[in-house]
Amino acid sequence: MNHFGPTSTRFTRALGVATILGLGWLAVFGLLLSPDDVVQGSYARLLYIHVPSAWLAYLAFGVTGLASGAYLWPRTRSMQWDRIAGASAEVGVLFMALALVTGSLWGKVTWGTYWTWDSRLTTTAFLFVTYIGYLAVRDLGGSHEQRARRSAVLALLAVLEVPLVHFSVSWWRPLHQAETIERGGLKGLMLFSFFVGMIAFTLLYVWLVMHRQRLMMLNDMIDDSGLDRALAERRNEVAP
Amino acid sequence: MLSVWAISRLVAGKDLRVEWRSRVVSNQVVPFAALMMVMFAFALDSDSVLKRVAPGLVWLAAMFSLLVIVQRAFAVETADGALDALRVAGVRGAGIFVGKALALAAQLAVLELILLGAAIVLYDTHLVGSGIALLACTYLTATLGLSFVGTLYGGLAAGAKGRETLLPLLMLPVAAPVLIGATRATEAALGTAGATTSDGWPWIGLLALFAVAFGIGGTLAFGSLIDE
Amino acid sequence: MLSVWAISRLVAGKDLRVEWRSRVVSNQVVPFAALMMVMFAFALDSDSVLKRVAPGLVWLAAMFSLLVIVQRAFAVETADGALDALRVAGVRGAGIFVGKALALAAQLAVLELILLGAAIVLYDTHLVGSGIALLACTYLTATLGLSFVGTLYGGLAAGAKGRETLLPLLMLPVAAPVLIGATRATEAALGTAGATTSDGWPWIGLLALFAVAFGIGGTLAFGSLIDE
Amino acid sequence: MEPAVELVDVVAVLGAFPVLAGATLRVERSEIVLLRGPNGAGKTSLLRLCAGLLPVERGTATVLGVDLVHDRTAVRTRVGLLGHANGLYADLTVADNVRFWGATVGASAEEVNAAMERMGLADRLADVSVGRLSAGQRRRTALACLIARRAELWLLDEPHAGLDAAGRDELDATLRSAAVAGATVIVASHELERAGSLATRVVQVVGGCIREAR
Amino acid sequence: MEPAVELVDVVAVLGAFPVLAGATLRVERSEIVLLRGPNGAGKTSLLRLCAGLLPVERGTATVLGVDLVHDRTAVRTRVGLLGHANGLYADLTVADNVRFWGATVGASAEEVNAAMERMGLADRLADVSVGRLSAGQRRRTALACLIARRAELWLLDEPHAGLDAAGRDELDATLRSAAVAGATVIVASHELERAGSLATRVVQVVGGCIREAR
Ligand code: HEM
Ligand SMILES: Nc1ncnc2c1ncn2[C@@H]1O[C@H](COP(=O)(O)OP(=O)(O)OP(=O)(O)O)[C@@H](O)[C@H]1O
Ligand SMILES: Nc1ncnc2c1ncn2[C@@H]1O[C@H](COP(=O)(O)OP(=O)(O)OP(=O)(O)O)[C@@H](O)[C@H]1O
Ligand SMILES: [Mg+2]
Ligand SMILES: [Mg+2]
Repeated sequence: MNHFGPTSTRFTRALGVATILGLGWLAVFGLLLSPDDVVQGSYARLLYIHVPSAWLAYLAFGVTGLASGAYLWPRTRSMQWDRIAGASAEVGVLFMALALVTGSLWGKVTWGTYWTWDSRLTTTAFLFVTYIGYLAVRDLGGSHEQRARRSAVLALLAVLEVPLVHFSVSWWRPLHQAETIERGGLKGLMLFSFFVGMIAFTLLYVWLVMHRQRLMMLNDMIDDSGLDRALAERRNEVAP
Repeated sequence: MLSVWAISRLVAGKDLRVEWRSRVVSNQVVPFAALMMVMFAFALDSDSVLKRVAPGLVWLAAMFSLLVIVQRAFAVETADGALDALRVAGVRGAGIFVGKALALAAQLAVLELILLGAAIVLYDTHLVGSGIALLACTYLTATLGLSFVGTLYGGLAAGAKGRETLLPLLMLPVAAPVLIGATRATEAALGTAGATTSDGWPWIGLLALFAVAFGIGGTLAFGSLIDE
Repeated sequence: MLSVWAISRLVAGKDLRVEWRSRVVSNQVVPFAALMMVMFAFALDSDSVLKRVAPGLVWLAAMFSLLVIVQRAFAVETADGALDALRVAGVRGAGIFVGKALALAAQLAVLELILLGAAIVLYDTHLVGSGIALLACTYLTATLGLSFVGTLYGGLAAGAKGRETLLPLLMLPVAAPVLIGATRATEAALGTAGATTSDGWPWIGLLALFAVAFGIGGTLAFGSLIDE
Repeated sequence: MEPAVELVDVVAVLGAFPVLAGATLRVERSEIVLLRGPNGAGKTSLLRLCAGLLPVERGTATVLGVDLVHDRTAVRTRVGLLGHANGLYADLTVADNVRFWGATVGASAEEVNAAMERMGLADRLADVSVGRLSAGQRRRTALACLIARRAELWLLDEPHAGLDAAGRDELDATLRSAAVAGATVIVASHELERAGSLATRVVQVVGGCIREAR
Repeated sequence: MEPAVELVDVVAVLGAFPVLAGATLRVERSEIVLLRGPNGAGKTSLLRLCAGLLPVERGTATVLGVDLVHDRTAVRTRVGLLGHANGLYADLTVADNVRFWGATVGASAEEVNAAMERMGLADRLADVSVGRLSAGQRRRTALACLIARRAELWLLDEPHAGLDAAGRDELDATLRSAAVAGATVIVASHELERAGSLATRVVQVVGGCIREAR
């Protein structure tokens, strides 16, 4: 028996199909159609996953920040914002992990090491841990409002780290690629494949966040309906 | 109702008085920090390396000491429900935040002075004349930044289960920019590895920005962080 | 009256159950330790240096994590007077010591495994075949040694004022030999800076000696340490 | 004049557990109300809710004219709560503690002294650290801090526990005179004889709900 | 048979403060003794001394035939102490706690269950973490742990505080039946009516010394 309905709607189903198509499209372009890089050969194809996942992580954390701001702003306060913030942060952590993993693999084949203490890499690691901390705080327990308020404040502070990561390459010990793409370093089919990757990952992001956010809503509803049952039970406690 | 500033003074005074009576920071944290410097020297075990990384070690030691001091500062509040009592007393979050951060900054300032002194002696680093102003600015902005961050996350972790371990998890990644900035600026001030004073000033900007952001953020948000 | 061994099992079981229920070490200390590795790398900021000092950093991080875990392990005992209750219950000091040390060792062992793994990946160190036995022995003896020291001083600091700060002060200098020994042995196992496996075994002797000394010393003395 | 406390069907939760399950209570100014009920009934939770520490999940709650659903913080300067914990700083002396808590509401030195006098802490104990006091002496200190706060609504959670005979009498007299002076007092207690004779009204709390008794 | 407790001119200090200043007391087996006296008189200190937690500075003290001056630890398995603190692990459930404290003296599963049953903790609360209990429910858990320990000498520091009416009656019945079964009970309490009717003898503690009353 399902009181709450599925987490999908017609729209998210369509979105899901589009995401899958986009990822397939990316595989075709990324793996088959785009040319080898002059320097890195076939390894450069990691770019089509690595960069979109990093940028989508930024976007996700940005959305978390915005939604948290919307929650804290009295006029727009709603638990919906809190759930969007939480869902987006979860997906962001996922994408950040993907960027770290693909980056490490890429590093192994180009720099000859999985990890190095370059500024971009290190700040990325900090960002990753910061949002793990954010998720830990969401998990602390307490009422829904309490969770929302605490984590919203935290998210607004944490999002300040995103520019730090982005600009860190120009600050010190740069080994990692500087702004290649913004400066038009990609050409032709490579650029196009990159765009396909961005679109596919964006669709994936939206799709995941919508589902996760609705799942959270259902969880909150279960908590609330659990409350009704618990209330009935509690009222039946008797005086000795 | 008292003004935020009056409350801050009250809370800061109380915290410093607790330290004055119990001497925990002066008798235990300072030796701990000094010890940590020695331990680093042990783990690294090479004079030339040490000299190069001395500024980093000073700030690393300061940050770990901060962790311990923050833990202590909030253990005092939660041991017997005083934080709850402060909330009931209508003491506003902003006042608690500023007060505790100021008391923390005062204690941290003394500690860092000792650490910097120790580094200059132990690791045989030299202070160039022109670097003094830079060093002083670093010291000021980094101390304030660390105190604000420490107080903010200390308050958040104070009520939580397993707070001894939650605090470092939350605090360290956020305080990392301070660590970087302060280290780079100190290197510039001391002329480590050929850095010059002018390399240091941009970092002061970052440190100041950080202190201001967390100072304002904390003042505004602390009340809702410690409230259930 | 129960045997010391039965009591130890009881206490260790209880401590592990507390961890199982609260998940503090797994959810918070492990990320903290991983983070610390990153921070060190940061403060040092040079690949060649890092690679050379990676073994030292692993053990330094293990030691700071130990500090946090010990703090937590005894916070659980003192929060509501359980340590007093244990004493009244006639639970002998030896049993408490062995039990808590075993639980600590179990948690530390998991943590160190993660740290070593992280070091091998992060700092790009390589494990040579012949070094594995050496590394395993280091791991075993160092973990036991650290757990015994941690439990001993944790118990000593547990009742004291400002225990958050007293513990590091007491523990770090005593644990320093473990830090050195484990670092040197690990360097030998990993072949850092041209060290060979045979360089490592004498250090294992030191570590084993340390573990045995503190194991026996703690078992005998713990009762009188925690007694007022 | 509006009532001091007006709760209608209040639900409050801790974790997922409904500590209050639809409590309805109205307390007029100058009343002394005794909350009684079995362990775990929700007395402490009710007091914490009135002090603005526990959020209202459902229902409406007004304390001293402040709507707790919208702003839990506004009421706080005007209530005083003595919980199960004392809220004292163990490293500070008795006098330091009372002075600090008095200062949070701007109490004068005389008021602080009078509060300490009242709980018998003015002479020998004033300069002793709270960490060196016996359980009852700590409770007395906490009460002195409460008295120094001159609240309009006094919320006391088992205030007699730990106090000796003289302290109990002193406490009762203090509460009575506070009520006469216009303050409202709500006391949760298991010592029914003593607290019952103090109270002007007894309220029974069971299973997170309120049943009027007597 | 030797007395359960025999103190002669006992002096004990905390820091530099003489918490006991020459206490002389003799308690026979199967007695239920009430310690009363003002706050800070030394009741808690006396109980802790009998449990072997506080060293004897001067005088002689024998508890259950064990000389405390020479060996404070030998007596400990045979006494049970309920202090101001409960000695519970907040992360463990009620059942875990009672089981653990029972196990320290080798209590069987039935004894543990019986103890929980006795304090009304057997059903709903057994699997709740102690951290989520109300103050009185914690006190009940601590009492269940004490009961599971089957001590020869029961030392209770304000055991009634925090318990509801039913819990108090249950506690009194438990103490009476323990005394009938040969155990000795010493209770420090400020609730003179209740504890007085429970006790077979009342002892007044003042200024760290003992004056027999009644
Ligand atoms: C663990 C290792 C790595 C991590 C954590 C990492 C992280 C990141 C992040 C966070 C970004 C987004 C930058 C921004 O725009 O702000 C990024 C972009 C990028 N990464 Fe990596 N990366 C790693 C390894 C690599 C490697 C080995 C390469 C190739 C040699 C690489 C090439 C790139 C490129 C080309 C971009 C796009 C730069 C731009 O145009 O902005 N990354 N990486
Ligand atoms: N750690 C300490 N250092 C110094 N003096 C202390 C310490 N703990 C308690 N005292 C003093 O010892 C005396 C006796 O304390 P004790 O706790 O035994 O009193 P009590 O009779 O139990 O009082 P109560 O009824 O308040 O519980 C008190 O005057 C107290 O001030
Ligand atoms: N943190 C918590 N999480 C979940 N439930 C809790 C928590 N704290 C208390 N409870 C539950 O809430 C209920 C009410 O607790 P409360 O402390 O208000 O009771 P009380 O009437 O004051 O009891 P007592 O007389 O024992 O002090 C209890 O059943 C308790 O188990
Ligand atoms: Mg209560
Ligand atoms: Mg007492």
